[in-house]
Amino acid sequence: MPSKPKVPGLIKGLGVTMSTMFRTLKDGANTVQYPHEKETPPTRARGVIALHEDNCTACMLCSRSCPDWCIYIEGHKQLAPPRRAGGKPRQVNHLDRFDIDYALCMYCGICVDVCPFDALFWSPEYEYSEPRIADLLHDKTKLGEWMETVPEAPELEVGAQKK
Amino acid sequence: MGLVDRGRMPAPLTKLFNMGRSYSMWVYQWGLACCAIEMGAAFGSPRYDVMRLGVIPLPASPRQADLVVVSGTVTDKMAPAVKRLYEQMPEPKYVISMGSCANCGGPYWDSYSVTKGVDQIIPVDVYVPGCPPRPEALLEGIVLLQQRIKNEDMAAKWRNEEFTTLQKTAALEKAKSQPAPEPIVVGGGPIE
Amino acid sequence: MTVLNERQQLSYIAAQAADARLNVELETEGMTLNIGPQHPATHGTLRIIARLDGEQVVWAEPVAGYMHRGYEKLTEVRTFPQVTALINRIDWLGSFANEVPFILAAEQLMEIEAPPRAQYIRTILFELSRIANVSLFLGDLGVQMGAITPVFMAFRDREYVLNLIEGATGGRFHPNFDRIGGLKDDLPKGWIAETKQVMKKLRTFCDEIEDLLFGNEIFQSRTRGVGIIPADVAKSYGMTGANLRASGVDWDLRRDQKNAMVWDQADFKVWTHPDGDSWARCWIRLQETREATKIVDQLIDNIPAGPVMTKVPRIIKVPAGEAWVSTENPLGEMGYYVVSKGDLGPFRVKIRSASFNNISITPWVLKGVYVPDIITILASLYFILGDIDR
Amino acid sequence: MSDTATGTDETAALPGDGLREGIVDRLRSDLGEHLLDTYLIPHTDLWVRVSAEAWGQTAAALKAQGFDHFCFLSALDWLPSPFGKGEDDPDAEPVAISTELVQGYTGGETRFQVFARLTDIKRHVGVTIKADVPESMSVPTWLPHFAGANWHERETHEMFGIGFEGHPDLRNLYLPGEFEGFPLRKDFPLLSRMVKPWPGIVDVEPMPVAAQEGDGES
Repeated sequence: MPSKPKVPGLIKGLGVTMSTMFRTLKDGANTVQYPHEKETPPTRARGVIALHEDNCTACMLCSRSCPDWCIYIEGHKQLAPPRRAGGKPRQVNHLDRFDIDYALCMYCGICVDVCPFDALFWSPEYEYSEPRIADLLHDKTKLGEWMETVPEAPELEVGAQKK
Repeated sequence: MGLVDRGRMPAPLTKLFNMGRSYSMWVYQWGLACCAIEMGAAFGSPRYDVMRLGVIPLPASPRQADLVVVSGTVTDKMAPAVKRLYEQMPEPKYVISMGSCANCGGPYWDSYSVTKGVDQIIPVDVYVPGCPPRPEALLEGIVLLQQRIKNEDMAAKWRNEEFTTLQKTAALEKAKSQPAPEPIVVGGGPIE
Repeated sequence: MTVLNERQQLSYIAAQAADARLNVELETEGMTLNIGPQHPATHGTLRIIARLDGEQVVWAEPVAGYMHRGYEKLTEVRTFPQVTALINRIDWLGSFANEVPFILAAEQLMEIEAPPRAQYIRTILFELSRIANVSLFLGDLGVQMGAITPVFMAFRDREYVLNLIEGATGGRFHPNFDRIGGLKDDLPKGWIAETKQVMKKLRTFCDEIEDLLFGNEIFQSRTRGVGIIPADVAKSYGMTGANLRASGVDWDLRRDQKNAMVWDQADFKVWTHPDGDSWARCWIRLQETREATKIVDQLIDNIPAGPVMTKVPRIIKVPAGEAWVSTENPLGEMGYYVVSKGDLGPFRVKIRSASFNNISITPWVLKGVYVPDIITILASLYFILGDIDR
Repeated sequence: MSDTATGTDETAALPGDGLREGIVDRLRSDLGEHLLDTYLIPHTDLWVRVSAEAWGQTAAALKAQGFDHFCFLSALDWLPSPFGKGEDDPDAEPVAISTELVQGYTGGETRFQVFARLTDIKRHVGVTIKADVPESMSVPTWLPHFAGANWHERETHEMFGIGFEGHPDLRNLYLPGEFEGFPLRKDFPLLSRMVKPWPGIVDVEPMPVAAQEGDGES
């Protein structure tokens, strides 16, 4: 054992507790009063995936790269009006079904990364608990509703190279 | 509690009981994996502080708990222990399944040693999504459960039936007996 | 020597007899004590079966496997990006640190290296996850000894670090931010300034914990001289990290191994302690948290400008070969032995996790200790169940 | 990695890594013909393959050299997985999967190999040791040399079914008692992947004929 300290450890510890108490009295408590006020997660937070349906071409990339196999897509091909006047009608994929099973999702973000058409976005929302597990399967209408909560991508730090 | 068993409790008393139950839930923490730390943050950190909601995370044993939060991966080796623990809890009891692993197996859905969701062993009342869910997401799940309890028909719960609200039981009883000249409104509002 | 009178002699004899009777009564039949699988002292679901003689442990054996999720099998059916997303759940407290050795191993096989800016950010996030991990240990330590205050403080200050990690990566716990060849994204604006603020707070936290816990006489008497592990035993059990350094072995992969990381750009001290007891292990970890904040402070001002991603094909196929890369993770040496056959995913990944080796010493170290010391020794060895069972 | 050597004769001619070459030379003088093959990436890593009989002897020899820190011990199954990833179309023609064994660095002859790693803390160098597992599915234990090998050998026994002669206690470490099979063998199927259809199989349905004729606008 080393030589005895001048101030006993017990007193020191009580000092820390006391100073914390005074700080709390001065600055207010650390607590976020949850149901009444909510903390705002950072813009990049991975809370829920939103779908911008117009951009989706049902290319299946997200579904195939999902490690959990929790994205279900169905679609069919149909003709769309030509881009230029007088052109031939184009064949496009029409999205019939886009479901994400949030009970199974591991929130890795691979689907958002691989999407080449900017159809999937992360939203920081997190309040969607359900009493029934089947309700955690969000269909494309519900995924589309999440789009409103998607924040702008943050600016980058100094020295970052623009992509 | 014979009165409760037979469902002979006046509605205002039920409401009072329900409110009391929803704001004094002793929660047993079944922390298993990553989610356990987020559950610890929700229960133990001054930032979230679950005691504000009337949830007390310090029961001495599952015998004294009303609610169990299963947070994390339930493996096949663990499953019997989870079930035994649940059986020890007194009725009425509630289960919150927290995170993808407890909901459905999550990232380990194809593993040879992981149970695909805790609801295969014990009934679950609220599923909280996330991997892991933020502590506030768990608080939301708890608030949701409290809303349900406030509206619950205690007698039905005691009889181990499916979740039924006061309104539903009242409607059933009304259909059985003669239609009363004036409908008696019992119970609280709809579940949010 | 004073001569006892008859009365004193009689009382002395009576006391001796009482002592003897007490000894006979205390001599119990052997008893088996089962701790766990769900017990606050086991940090999750480690189960310990201890054979007791009275209050002393004759034999103790941890039973692992309650959290075995089959990582090594799952990596065989996943692609490289999917494996990266999966493996940060092994040690769930320092999750970014789990990704790095795997990514480095894949990069070694592909013979590429991340750009300097990515290396700096990686190192900073690595140290942040170390702080997030070890600060919870420091708080939890108090709980094991009956002091509840530290854990509240740890959770309070840990939130700041988690906010930083989430602000940059998007995940509080599981960043999945590392990519083969660099990082997913650059840092958001204002992150560096915030990090500096938080590092100041964390240093205050370390001072508070030191005053609150490490100076406390009760804490010292419960940890000093308890659970001593000599250096050669520690090495033959393959212990790493703070547990090894607490036994006086000066071995830190951040300093002693060359990786595509920038720890060599920072000036930090590798702390060792000659005692090898519980106190030494806890104290080393406290110092390491301090050093980690210093590393972050030194690196964060010197992040070079440039890209965070080198050129890699969009669909990654790692060439055939074998690579072993390990780094000094919060819990100790964590390494991945990656065997690739040129496919989209690895052929086999052997995950060498630190806690598995660290905790395999428990039958040796628990032999002969008293029951309350089981808890302090386990707490000071510091393991995470996911890291043992994988 | 062009400047590598698999042959034992070329090792001396290599530029650079004198440290690891010295280790190999000393190991060769200790083990003699039991050192079957070596593989060296200069300044990076070293692999050696020894015969199964000399598995325990190698540990002792390396420990005498200063490799006193035990890192890990496990096994490799070189059989290509007969099941793939479960991401195939059940209606498509099954693609024949070759069952040819292609071993990694330092080669080998058998399907199973045990491998382990030791570290020299003083010289900051590590070495990976491999050995072919013979038909008897059993190799000598490392317990007398490294106490930490205990759990690793139990894990390897449980996951691959490889025995360790002289290990007193090869109980299951992870899996519940009633579990059957050796999960890390390549021919152990992951049932969930077999049962659940891969959502990536379904492709976008071709354009219905009616749509082609009728409403081209929609």
